[in-house]
Amino acid sequence: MTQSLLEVSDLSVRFHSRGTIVDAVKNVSWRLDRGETLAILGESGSGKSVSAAAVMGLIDIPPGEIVSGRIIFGGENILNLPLAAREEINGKRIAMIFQDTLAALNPVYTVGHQITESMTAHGVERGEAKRRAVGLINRVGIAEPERRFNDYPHQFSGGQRQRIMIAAAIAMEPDVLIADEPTSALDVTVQAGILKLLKKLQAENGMGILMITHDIGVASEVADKVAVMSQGEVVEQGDIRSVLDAPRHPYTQRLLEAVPGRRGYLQTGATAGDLLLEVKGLSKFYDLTSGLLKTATGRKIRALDDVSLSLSKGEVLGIVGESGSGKSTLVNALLGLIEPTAGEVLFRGQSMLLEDQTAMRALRRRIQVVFQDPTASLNPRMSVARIISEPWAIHDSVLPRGQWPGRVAELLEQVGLSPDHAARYPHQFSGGQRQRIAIARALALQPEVIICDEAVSALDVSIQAQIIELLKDLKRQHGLSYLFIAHDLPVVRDFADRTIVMQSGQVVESGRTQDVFERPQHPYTQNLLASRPKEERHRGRALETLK
Amino acid sequence: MAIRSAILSVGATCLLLGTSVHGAFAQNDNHDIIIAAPFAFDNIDSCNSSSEVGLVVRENVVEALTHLNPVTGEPEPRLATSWEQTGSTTWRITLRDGVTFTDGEAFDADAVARSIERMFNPKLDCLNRGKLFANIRLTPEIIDSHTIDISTEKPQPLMPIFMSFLTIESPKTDFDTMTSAPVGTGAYTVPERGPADPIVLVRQDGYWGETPAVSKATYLRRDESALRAAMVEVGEADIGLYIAIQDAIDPEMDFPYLNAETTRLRFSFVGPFADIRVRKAMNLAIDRELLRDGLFNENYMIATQMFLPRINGYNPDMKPWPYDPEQAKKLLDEARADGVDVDSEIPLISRINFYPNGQEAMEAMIEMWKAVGLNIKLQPMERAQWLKLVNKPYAEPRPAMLIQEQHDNNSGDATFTMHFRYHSTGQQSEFGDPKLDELIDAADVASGEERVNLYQEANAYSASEIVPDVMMFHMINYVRISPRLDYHPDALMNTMMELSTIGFR
Amino acid sequence: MGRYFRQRTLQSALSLFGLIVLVFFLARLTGNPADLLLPVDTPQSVRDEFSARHGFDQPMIVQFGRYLIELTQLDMGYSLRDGHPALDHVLAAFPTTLLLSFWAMLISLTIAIVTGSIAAWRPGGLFDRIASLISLAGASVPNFWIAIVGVLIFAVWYRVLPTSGTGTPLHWVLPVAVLFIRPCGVLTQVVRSSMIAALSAPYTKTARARGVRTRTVIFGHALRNAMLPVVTVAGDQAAGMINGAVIAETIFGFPGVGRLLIDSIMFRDFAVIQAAVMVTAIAIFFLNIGIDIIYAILDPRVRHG
Amino acid sequence: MTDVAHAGMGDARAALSRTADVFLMLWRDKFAFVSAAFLLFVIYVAIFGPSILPDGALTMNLRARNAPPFDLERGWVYILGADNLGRSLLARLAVGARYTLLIAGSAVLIALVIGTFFGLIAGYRGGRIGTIILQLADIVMSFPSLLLALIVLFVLSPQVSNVVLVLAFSRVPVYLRTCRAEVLEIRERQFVVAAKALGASHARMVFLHILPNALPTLMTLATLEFAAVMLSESSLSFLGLGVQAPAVTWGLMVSDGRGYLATAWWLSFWPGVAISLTAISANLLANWLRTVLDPGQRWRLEKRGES
Repeated sequence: MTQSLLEVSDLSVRFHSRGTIVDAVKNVSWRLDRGETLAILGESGSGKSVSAAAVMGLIDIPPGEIVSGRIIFGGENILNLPLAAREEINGKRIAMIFQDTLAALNPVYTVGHQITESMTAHGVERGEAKRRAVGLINRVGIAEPERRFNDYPHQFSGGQRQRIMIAAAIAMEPDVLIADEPTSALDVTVQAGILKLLKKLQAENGMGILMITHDIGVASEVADKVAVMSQGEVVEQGDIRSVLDAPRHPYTQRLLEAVPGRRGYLQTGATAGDLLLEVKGLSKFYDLTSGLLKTATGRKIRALDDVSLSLSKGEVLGIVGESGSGKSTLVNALLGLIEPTAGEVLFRGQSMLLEDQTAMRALRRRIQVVFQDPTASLNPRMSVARIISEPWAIHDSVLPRGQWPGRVAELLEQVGLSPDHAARYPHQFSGGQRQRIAIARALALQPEVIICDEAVSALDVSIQAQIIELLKDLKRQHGLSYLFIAHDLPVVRDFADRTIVMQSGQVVESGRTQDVFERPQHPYTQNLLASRPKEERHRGRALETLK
Repeated sequence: MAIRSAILSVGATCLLLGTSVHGAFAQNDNHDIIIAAPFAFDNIDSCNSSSEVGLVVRENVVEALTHLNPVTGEPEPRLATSWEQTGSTTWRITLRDGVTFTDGEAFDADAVARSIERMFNPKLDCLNRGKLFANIRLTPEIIDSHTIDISTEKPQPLMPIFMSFLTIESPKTDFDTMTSAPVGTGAYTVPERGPADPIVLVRQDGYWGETPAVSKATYLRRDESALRAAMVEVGEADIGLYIAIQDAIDPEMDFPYLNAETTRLRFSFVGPFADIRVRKAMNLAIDRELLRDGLFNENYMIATQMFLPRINGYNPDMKPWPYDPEQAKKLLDEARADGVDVDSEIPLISRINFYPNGQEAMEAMIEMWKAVGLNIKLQPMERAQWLKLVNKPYAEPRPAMLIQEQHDNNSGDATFTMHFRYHSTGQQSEFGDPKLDELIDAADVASGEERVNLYQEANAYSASEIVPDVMMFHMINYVRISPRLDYHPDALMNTMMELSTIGFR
Repeated sequence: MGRYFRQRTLQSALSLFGLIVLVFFLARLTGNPADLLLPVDTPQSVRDEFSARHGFDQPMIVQFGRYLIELTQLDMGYSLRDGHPALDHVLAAFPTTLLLSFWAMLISLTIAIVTGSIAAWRPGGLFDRIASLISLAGASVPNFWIAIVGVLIFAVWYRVLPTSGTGTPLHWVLPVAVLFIRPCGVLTQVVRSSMIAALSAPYTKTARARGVRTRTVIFGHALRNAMLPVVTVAGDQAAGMINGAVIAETIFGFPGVGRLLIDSIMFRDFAVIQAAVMVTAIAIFFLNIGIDIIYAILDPRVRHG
Repeated sequence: MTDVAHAGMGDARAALSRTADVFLMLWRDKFAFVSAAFLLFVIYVAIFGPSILPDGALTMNLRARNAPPFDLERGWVYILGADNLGRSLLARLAVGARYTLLIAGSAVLIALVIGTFFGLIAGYRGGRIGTIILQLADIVMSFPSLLLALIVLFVLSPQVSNVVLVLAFSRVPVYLRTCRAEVLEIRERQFVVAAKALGASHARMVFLHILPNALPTLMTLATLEFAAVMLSESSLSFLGLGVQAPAVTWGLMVSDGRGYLATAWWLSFWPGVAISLTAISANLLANWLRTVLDPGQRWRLEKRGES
């Protein structure tokens, strides 16, 4: 067996916190060769980042403890190297990029400084380093490198920041680049660009890339090999195609099963229902103001620009858009949280933008919402029972107080939780369970429409699939309609009857989900779909041709 | 000393750091002195010389026409060499010849007349006018360059005493504004200074009298008594004024003097205090000796009347109230039997930070009254609030209360005290007794032996027949004096401190 | 920056005006200065005369109007105690307080940054615990008590420092010590906690991953970020110095604004109270501007925000 | 991530275990534990202390003036010595504890309530009202507290309640600003938006959703402020603007005793120690509270077996 570029064998790491021991990874082994990309795939809490942190020497000891294992790089076990030698390797021979680009770049230094520092830290003379930094900024695809050299991280977009971080990482032409979820926080189109860049750089200097990700699409896009992790252990590893096409371990199978966008389109027949919600020409403009005195500058931001849509009973309408597309503004307008500049919102033909508060409240009851982040959308200081019964406390004519406990229990059962859970607090639940609580709360007023505002985007795929299943069940039982807002194309593809695509506050495309996905008319939609990792595209088409 | 040993190590470290610090503030061998006082001496204009400002300027910078003898209280010549009453309301004064102001102006009758008129200038807030001459308008009339007549509306037998407050400033002094650098005939001048700088007196040549030993005096303001005491102890100051009893622990350096202040509690003649038996009982219930020895010390004199023995009109035959709680209880029982309400709570209005140990004394007296069954409650007040209760016109209805008071009569005559406090028209009087009014009125216009006798009679009558107050003590102040000085405080220390009396060992 | 400055000035001017109104009227609730400046035995007629001379007999609103008119001519009135312009008093006293606060803040910050950073390196470690306890203990003793005990020990028993007064640098040791102890304790805690946060922040991790030397990571990356909250708290502490200055200046006989303020308050020397409050408020306004500028230098996000 | 850890536990038992958790977390931080114990002791003394003292400990006894400490001749009550009226310092400390805690406690409470109230309005309503409230807070902040103390002393009277008023008033802006900052952050959280989408009234949003989440920070602040207020109170006493006899606080005792530092140090030493220890305890407890209430730090104190 030839020597690998980087090899981790039998690595076990645990963390101590007063009296508690957490085994973060157990006997993890993997290897990475020159010019090769290894993806470590896992859901949250699987320990997928720990071995990379061990490679970089980023595990704080204590509370961390490396129980066993070796990390062989350049023929040496780098775990045994002194600090100075480790610093010599970090950034020069092994570099790393991170997920949260805003937090990972020091906000008080210019990007130029930070890229330069990666070189000066390894002995490159300052003037030389600066010159090279400008070249690097150019190389990662940012225009006007000389000018941008002196800009600060917050002056860049998320994608640009990731490019900057890559520039700093490849400055010393490292042998290994570790990328920890580099694209998870980015829009699809931006993600595609970053992945392309990484591949281009790899082709240029032949470095090995370790890609840590939860996204099977991303893994399949860039990786040659994959290691699937669950609960601190590598459950399966091998060539990417063989693992994805013929998973052997049950966990991998379940994971792949849960991945959305693999099930084909819904056979829509529900469009015949009554027209529930109708949005006509909805617009929301913000005046650009400046300073403390809020003087108008005359310019306007068109957050929502003449948006029209409709939702019928029993229907799921997917709304797809990247950040800044106006989908959040739309949700806020529908929920009555902001006042639109123009346009109408009708519920069963009645306007929802009336002055009459009492009438409005009665109308609003028919539309409920489930938000993206279940941790944030539940008041941490309220028990589950209080959270779910809060709608009744607000709309006091709905249910007499005596019946609340019984109804809470019913709702908890409906969303797949136990009635016992009523007395507990949100932090005692997992993310998926919290989202179920949020759904139970949405159901409390027996609405006709539920707006799912990125309701599954923050969840791991397996949990995501469970929640989608739940939503489907509830739709069947209660004849609900969903306004399903997502940036994630596969989920919409699976779940929505119809889909509209938004860009810069406008609806650029709308139609049957299948039509939108298969025959996109608008160039933006086409670009969006083309940006999806090829695995998804491949899957989608394969399924389609099957039919 | 426990703290001391505990901090030894810290101190040792600091000793290492401050090797030759001593040189930096060691005392000079010259005759400059530093005086630490708790006063800001905001406005040292000579027409304020009857207040604590007198400690600085009086006789040092601006001299008065007469000077009171610290022992006898008798007026002696200063800028006036002789005086005589030429009419019932007129005094003729002969001025010292050959005296010049430190700015070169000649001292003559014009300067005296101008000083008097300036004091009465309504544009100036002269404390001397407010304190002494509010009801006595002096009218100067120049006879010749060194003779002047001063006349009043009513006969004024005390003119020679008043003259000791007539400090004469240079005619160049602005007539309509106060000055922070007064110029007089004294041995010292006040150099101009910034608002935040301390006052410095510098000796000048050519003083008409004997040249004093002190060449320069700096007056520093330090609010804490402990600090003033410490300053003299370590040699940063030569004189520390107003040293608290607890800091006056070194008999070699700390000297007591009667500061002319007398303390008492005044009754409002309302409710239970309208009954003389209650007033008497309250006096009988106080163990003044215990109070004195416990809180103050043996230098404090138990007072029988509101001024010191050296003041005209002091009655030496009056005896302090005995401590007789049984008698007090008896009197109270009698009053109670007659329907006087002696059981409800009565406030004692004290003034915050009035005099050292004042509040402790109030607390102690309340305990003593509690022992005879009285319910007195301490109610401390800030100065301005307290003043509202002290001076007429009183707010109606006036409640039953005791008011903590302190009075200084350092003029030499009883009138300043008697009229104000005990006459029915007095600004701080709580009662009106025709006989007492008559005695005081007669004494006010009398002179000589007759005046003294009338005041003595008034005092005795008031103390035995009216009992308007609970007399406490003639108060003591301590002054800490550096061993290098040859100096002893005198009875006038409260209002002036003549640098010429300070010598060096 | 110019625009920002204008708006800040406008806002502060409004606050300042409110403050002046409040001080003007509330101070006059505390009684007539005639009662306090004149001897206790002064007859009522003289008191009335005094009030009339200084305009205290007029309706409050008239007095206020006159004050405002004079203020537009930068005339803040005269001290009742010595007839000098009130502003002169305050301006003469101000440098002392400024210098006192400056040294106290400088020493507090230096000690706090060093101690707090070392404590943050190993939170819960021995140094951390001892430093926390000492900084807390120092900040929990009444400052006048420290002042008097300090005089007793260093000036009277060991005679290494002067008791009071100004002059040599040694005179400043005790007053500055009295002033710096409390802010130092607070700042140490702030430095410590923000350093702990900065040392575990992602950007620190990134820097380590780039192979940046540990020393540069701590002092270049972590400390500079950790300074942001410290600057804010230090600003608040500096603005609060005036309260400590009252004690220190009163005890040590420092002719500063703190003592001037308490004196004027005690004597109801309204013009001086008003001038002192106004000058202090303006100083605090400039302090806040300075803090904002430092903040903007330290944090580019503020600069561009 | 905490998964459902203790399934099937009843309400009462859950509450009990929460109390036990708190106790355990306190026990883990020895400094905080000792501080809490000390504070409880002080509170106990404040409530019951004066009644367990033997008769006469508080009456003056001029013959025992400034009696030195550690002298058992006069009985255990005089173990810490006597003051300048011959009253037992131990007894005075006990009585002082009552006033001190009462003053600091109520001042903190009043400032907390008022500051929180206006902070809620300023943060929740924002806009012009918010700006005005902030502006007012600025004014209060720069209003000299000594002048305020004097005004209160003069217009009202130097009662304990009025000292509380002074101390509370000048500390209101601290809570106001903190509360406002918290509200600004919390009101953007999704659960608040969720409640708004449900049609919740303003009162419900503020008192059920925002306030409970801002309280931990405010409570930590209040604990810190308790120490600060105690020290401010003693400063007021020093300047003669604080509590007046016959009421007594530790601050007043330190202030009154300061003249005797060279001759009878115990007069101001013991109350000084009492203030310092209480202030340190409050600070340590606040540090502990901060750790407990910070989800990122809480693990340091959490009990075995939970992750």
